[in-house]
Amino acid sequence: MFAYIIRRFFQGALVLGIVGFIAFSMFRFIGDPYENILGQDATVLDRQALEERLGLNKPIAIQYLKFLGNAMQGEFGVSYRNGIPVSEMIAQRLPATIELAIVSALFALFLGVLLGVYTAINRDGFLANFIMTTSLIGVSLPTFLIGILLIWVFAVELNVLPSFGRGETVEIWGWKTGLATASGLKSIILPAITLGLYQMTLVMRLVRSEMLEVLRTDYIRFARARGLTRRAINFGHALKNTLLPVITIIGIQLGQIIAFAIITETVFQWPGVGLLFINAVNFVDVPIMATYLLLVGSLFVVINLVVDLLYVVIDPRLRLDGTEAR
Amino acid sequence: MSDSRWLRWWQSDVMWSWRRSPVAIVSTAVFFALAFAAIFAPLVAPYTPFDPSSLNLMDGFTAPGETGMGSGNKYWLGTDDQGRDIFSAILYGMRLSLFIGVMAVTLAAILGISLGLIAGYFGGWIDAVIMRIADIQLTFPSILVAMLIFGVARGLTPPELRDQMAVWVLIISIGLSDWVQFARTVRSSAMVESRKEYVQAARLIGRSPMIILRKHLLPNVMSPVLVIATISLALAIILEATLSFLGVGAPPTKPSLGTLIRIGQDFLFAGEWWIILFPSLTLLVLALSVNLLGDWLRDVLNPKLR
Amino acid sequence: MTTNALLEVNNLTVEIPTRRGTLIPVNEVSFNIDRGEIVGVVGESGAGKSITGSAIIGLLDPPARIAGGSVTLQGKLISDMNENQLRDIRGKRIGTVFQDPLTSLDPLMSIGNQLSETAMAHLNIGRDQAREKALQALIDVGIPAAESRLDAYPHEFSGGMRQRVVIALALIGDPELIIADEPTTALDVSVQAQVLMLLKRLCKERNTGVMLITHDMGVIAETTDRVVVLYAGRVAEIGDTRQVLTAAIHPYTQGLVGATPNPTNLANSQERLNQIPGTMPGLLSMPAGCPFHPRCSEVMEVCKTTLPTLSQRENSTIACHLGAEAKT
Amino acid sequence: MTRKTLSAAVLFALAAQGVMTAAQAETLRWARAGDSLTLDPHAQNEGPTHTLAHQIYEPLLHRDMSASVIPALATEWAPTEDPTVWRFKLREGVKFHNGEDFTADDVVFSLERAMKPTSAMKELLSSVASVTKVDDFTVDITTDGPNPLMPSNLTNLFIMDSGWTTDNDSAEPQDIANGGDNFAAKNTNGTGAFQLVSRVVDEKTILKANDAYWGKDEFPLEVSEIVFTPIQSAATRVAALLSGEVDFIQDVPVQDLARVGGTDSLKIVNAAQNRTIFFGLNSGDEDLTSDNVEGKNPFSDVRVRQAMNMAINRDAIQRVVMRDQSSPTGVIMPPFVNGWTEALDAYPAVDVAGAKALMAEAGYGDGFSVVLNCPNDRYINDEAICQAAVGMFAQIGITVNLDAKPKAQHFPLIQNRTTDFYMLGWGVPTFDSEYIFNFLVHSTTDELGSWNGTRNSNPDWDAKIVSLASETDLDKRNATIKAIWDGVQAETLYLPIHNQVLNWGMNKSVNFDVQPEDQPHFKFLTFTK
Repeated sequence: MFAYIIRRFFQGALVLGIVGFIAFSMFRFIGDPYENILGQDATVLDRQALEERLGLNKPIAIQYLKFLGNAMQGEFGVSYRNGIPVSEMIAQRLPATIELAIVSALFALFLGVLLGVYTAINRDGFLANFIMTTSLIGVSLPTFLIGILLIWVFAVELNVLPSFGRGETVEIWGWKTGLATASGLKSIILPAITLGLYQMTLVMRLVRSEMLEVLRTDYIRFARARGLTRRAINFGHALKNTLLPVITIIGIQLGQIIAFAIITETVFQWPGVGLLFINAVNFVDVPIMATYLLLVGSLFVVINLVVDLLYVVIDPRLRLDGTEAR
Repeated sequence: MSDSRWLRWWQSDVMWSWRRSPVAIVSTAVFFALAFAAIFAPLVAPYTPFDPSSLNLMDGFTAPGETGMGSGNKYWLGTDDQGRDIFSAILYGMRLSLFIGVMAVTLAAILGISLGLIAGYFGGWIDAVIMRIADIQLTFPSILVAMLIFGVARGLTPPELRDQMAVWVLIISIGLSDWVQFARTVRSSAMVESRKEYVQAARLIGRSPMIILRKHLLPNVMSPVLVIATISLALAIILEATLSFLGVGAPPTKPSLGTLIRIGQDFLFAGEWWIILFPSLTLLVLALSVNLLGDWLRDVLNPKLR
Repeated sequence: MTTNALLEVNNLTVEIPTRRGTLIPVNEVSFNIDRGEIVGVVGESGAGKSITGSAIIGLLDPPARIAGGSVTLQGKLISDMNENQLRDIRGKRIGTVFQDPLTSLDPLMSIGNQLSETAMAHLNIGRDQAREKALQALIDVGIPAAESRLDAYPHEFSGGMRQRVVIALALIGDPELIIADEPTTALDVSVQAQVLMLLKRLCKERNTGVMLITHDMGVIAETTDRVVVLYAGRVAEIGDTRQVLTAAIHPYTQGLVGATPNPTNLANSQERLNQIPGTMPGLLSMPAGCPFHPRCSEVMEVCKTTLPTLSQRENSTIACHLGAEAKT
Repeated sequence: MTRKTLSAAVLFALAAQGVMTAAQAETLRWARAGDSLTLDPHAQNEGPTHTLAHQIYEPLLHRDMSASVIPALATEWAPTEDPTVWRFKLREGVKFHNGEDFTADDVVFSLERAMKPTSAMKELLSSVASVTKVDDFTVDITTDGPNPLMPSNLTNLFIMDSGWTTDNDSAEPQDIANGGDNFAAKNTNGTGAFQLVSRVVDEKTILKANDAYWGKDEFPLEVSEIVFTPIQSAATRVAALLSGEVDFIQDVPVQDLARVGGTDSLKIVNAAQNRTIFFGLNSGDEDLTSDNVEGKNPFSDVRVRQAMNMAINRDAIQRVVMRDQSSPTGVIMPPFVNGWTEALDAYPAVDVAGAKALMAEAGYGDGFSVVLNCPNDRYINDEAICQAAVGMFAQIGITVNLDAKPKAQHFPLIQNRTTDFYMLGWGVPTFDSEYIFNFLVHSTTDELGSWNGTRNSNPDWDAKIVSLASETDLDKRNATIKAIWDGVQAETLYLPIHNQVLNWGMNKSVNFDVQPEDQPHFKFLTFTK
């Protein structure tokens, strides 16, 4: 087991290294930061001097190795945009994104599983069909439009929920949270729905179809034949078996949630790393971009690993030979 | 198609189930109506929204059903900020969105099916390598992939080709982020299939793997592929719209549905609701009809679920 | 027919509406089972054996439904019960054993929990007692080191052991009747006999009636007291096992017996096994008259036009013109 | 988080719920698209950064809400008999936020700091030879040559406390380019009307009124607290104003002006901005890379440039794209700038037939195609203007392929001279034509012409432009300026479009004028009670 974790870890690190290099070589094509740093008054000489100082005239591979070397020591450089160390900026922004991602994922998971189970059990019911059809509307519109429509309805027209930001935050054990205050909780509602809606639909439909398959299995028939209550069958047996594939999807979707947070955070001015990344792209703030991609990449690797381990926890069949399972 | 084949097709299980499902009939009708209008946009559309010289700026922001101030033309669904007829722009935009979607899904399907078949048939280290790449691809979110590819392509293509470039970059980046689903499904089907006696027999008599893959394995994986392709098509159209919000979509001189919506959202609070409403509705109806078709197909082609 | 039978199945008919027409996989089937009696239900695949079993405990998969007839358990009509009422029948009064022990058990729940949840569902006992009961059930079906196996998961058992667990699950509510649907088909030949003997022993000990569904005349011969032969959804013959095996009247039963290397059929053992020619008709292409007539070696004109009715003959009840004609 | 920010946050939350309380009337919740990049006042030469700095720090003199130069930390200034020396009398009795007295030493220290290599403000002081203290409240600035415009270069040069800055190891400006970080980038100690309470970059900055401010009686100073939130998305920013979550926003999209202005509790205030939008064309090269004409450069023919100038329907752009929030112009210079005349500002009438004739005359009767590079996140409706222009050029046979992208990718094209046809906007912080000539008209050298993407080189103009820096006779100087402009206009060096109009959206209770440089000074703001 331990060897398995180690092996996955190194695979992950290798992947990260490659992804990082590809990303890094792409940065040179998305513009250069000189105008942003120097302002419109700069002369040609100023620009050359800056290029030299930033090392942007060196080959990509050299720049990348330098970045990696520093990154190994926890040194991610300093933002071109405002001179603040990247690690500090990311650390400051990460809690906001993590809170948003987790709340969105929980929203997607709970509502998705709930509706999925409901629509599976009442397969041909009117309400179930209605839910199935309307849920498709949520995935037939792009995220940014949903966000803007929510702002329009709930902030501008109804004036009941905030249109931007995290609201009031407090620091609990060094973690700046918006989940402990009323305004913070109010602020997270619209962004979390915007971000989680797609995943909610996905989870719901997946749960439904998996559940329908599970409900047709012999062991569910056998459970019925044993005279178990509907409740025990649906939740004790069917749901647990249904969730197995759902966990994989959730793992992948958590990655998607973090990536799509870029859009949600832009729409709602949510002060997380996604917004930081978009700003960095606009400013060609290479250290921030590189660190963000590295961070997101590591998150994906960790999530993947956690999902694999979770599989082993839930599925007893994998416990003995977990290393061979996947 | 001869009469008997036509009849057999009409009486097949799939078509029987289609005739019995009002949802399937309506969504097919809507989808084909939209696709038809899109394909024949140059014939259907009253104006030529992609030709900048035909636009009259003074017609800008004409409300639905009004006549433009500059040209005196009547615009049933109004015009956008450039005086572009929304109705025509939607037709042309949908044409572009569908093209991008279909091409991206085709790319994803070709890539996914080939790699999935190879992985499933040969197994061993080839399988391991392909599936590991798939894992990596799966964890890397599509919008980041698209942003990076777009950035590079932008730097590499000559400026006069950028308009076309945007479309192909979208196709490639959406296609690249979507092949894994195909590969995974095809692989598992191929694994099951390749263990069956007839494939083993074909192997034993020394038929080349290419022929076995194409003749024996491919036909057996087509129905799940069809389901995935349908759902991916809706996904690709939506993804294209999302990317246009991040500025990596189709250019505003030749807007896709997504770009139209991105432009339109600027005017949502201004009261020029038609610029965002009609393209959004079209996108919604298009994606919804494709999604509903996909749903129905999955129910029909997945015998386990019936 | 005895009126104080444990289970009475009367003219049971099951319909499946499909786009090509309504299928009738079970057509006016009648038989009964007494306490402690093991009744075999035999026939080729598609004869309607399993569907009959499912219909009795109300587990037909939609769109299949009971279209006619009745099922009574100890004089109480159960075929029109709703799902809630059936829940008190299933597991508690009628236990079930399915064909494949591999898929019958929830892979994610320990067998101890599966046993005790079933016990708790029917016996009005607490968790600890249920666990006791589960342990006892495992011991009863002969699982070695039962105590240590309570927390094991299905995949940790061999096929034979798993089917023992399934039998334990079927018996834990102390039912009056067990419906065993091909309980040994999926097992190795070497353990088939053990499992059958176990089932037989336990039922005899507890005076439990058994409906044993199988296509294997060997199993019938070894285990059952009486046998019901189904063909194309209809009863072809009902009789004492010994009677049927040694002196089958219905040509189909004869064919079945003849096709089986059977220890009780030693008289024929020196001969070549007889295959019944042809296959059972599809449910949509049911021939007129006796459904067996296209394959029947002794087909007569009347067979092609008139459906034979069940009639008592010697120790059997059969549906065949042959015997009837012979009589007149 | 300190208790102060916590209570501020509570206040903010209350405010967000739209509860009107007396105390809250003095809090101003302010939003704009971008955040200040650093609190170090010399580390960035950039609008939003200066805006925040202006509330906390003060220059010797600054531009008020109507952009006229008024005294700040200097009370009087004048050139001495030596034309290369300017003398500044300093305000007495001014204290920094930490209680230190403001003296001539701070001025010398701050200006010298702003001239250090890591400073982003050094260009504005490039002509300064030395800064010397005469007495505690008098400072002399000596320039290389006579510099008649010295005062207007000083309006964004903030004065820091020499003691506080040196004690906190911030004597060198924050070296942003090299990833430098210093105390002054995160902490402040100015003389301004507001002082910093808390700040989270890109999230929220809270300022409170400086009770010891020297100008307490001179300025209204009604705002007791400022809560500044950058909101990037235009729609969200407008939504925040519409829903009453903020009181004041800069950068109101033109299409939302009507909605904001039509809302009962809100109003729009506007004024002409110090920024001209125009197209630049590569007229200097032998051949263009992005056109379809082999071996020739169509832009090198002045008739083509004139034809294009005549094809642009500036009124339509103003009316439809800008919703009247622009003033069309025929010169790349806003009206505030020294050298501007109505004659220069006049723009040609749209004349498609005449333009086509000119094109034919130049030998391009069948037209040609070319790529137009355009930013999409820099100027007001930049991309829409370019799109509209594409249609207008199409009418005279020029097929324009539009390539719009974010400013970070657009500006390098101009600076690396890899675009033949581009949009650019130019503001003139010194309010003098020389600034425009230096960057946009002088041929590209190491020091000058860094934004001149036309590749045009005119030795005559270059000589005249260089002479402006040291010409002390204002009449003569103005004559030279006029001569240069006449040349630029005759050549149609650029295709001007319009001057931008600034729009600020605010709560009706707020009385505030728009500042032409987009620099609100909140000490001028009053509330209607």
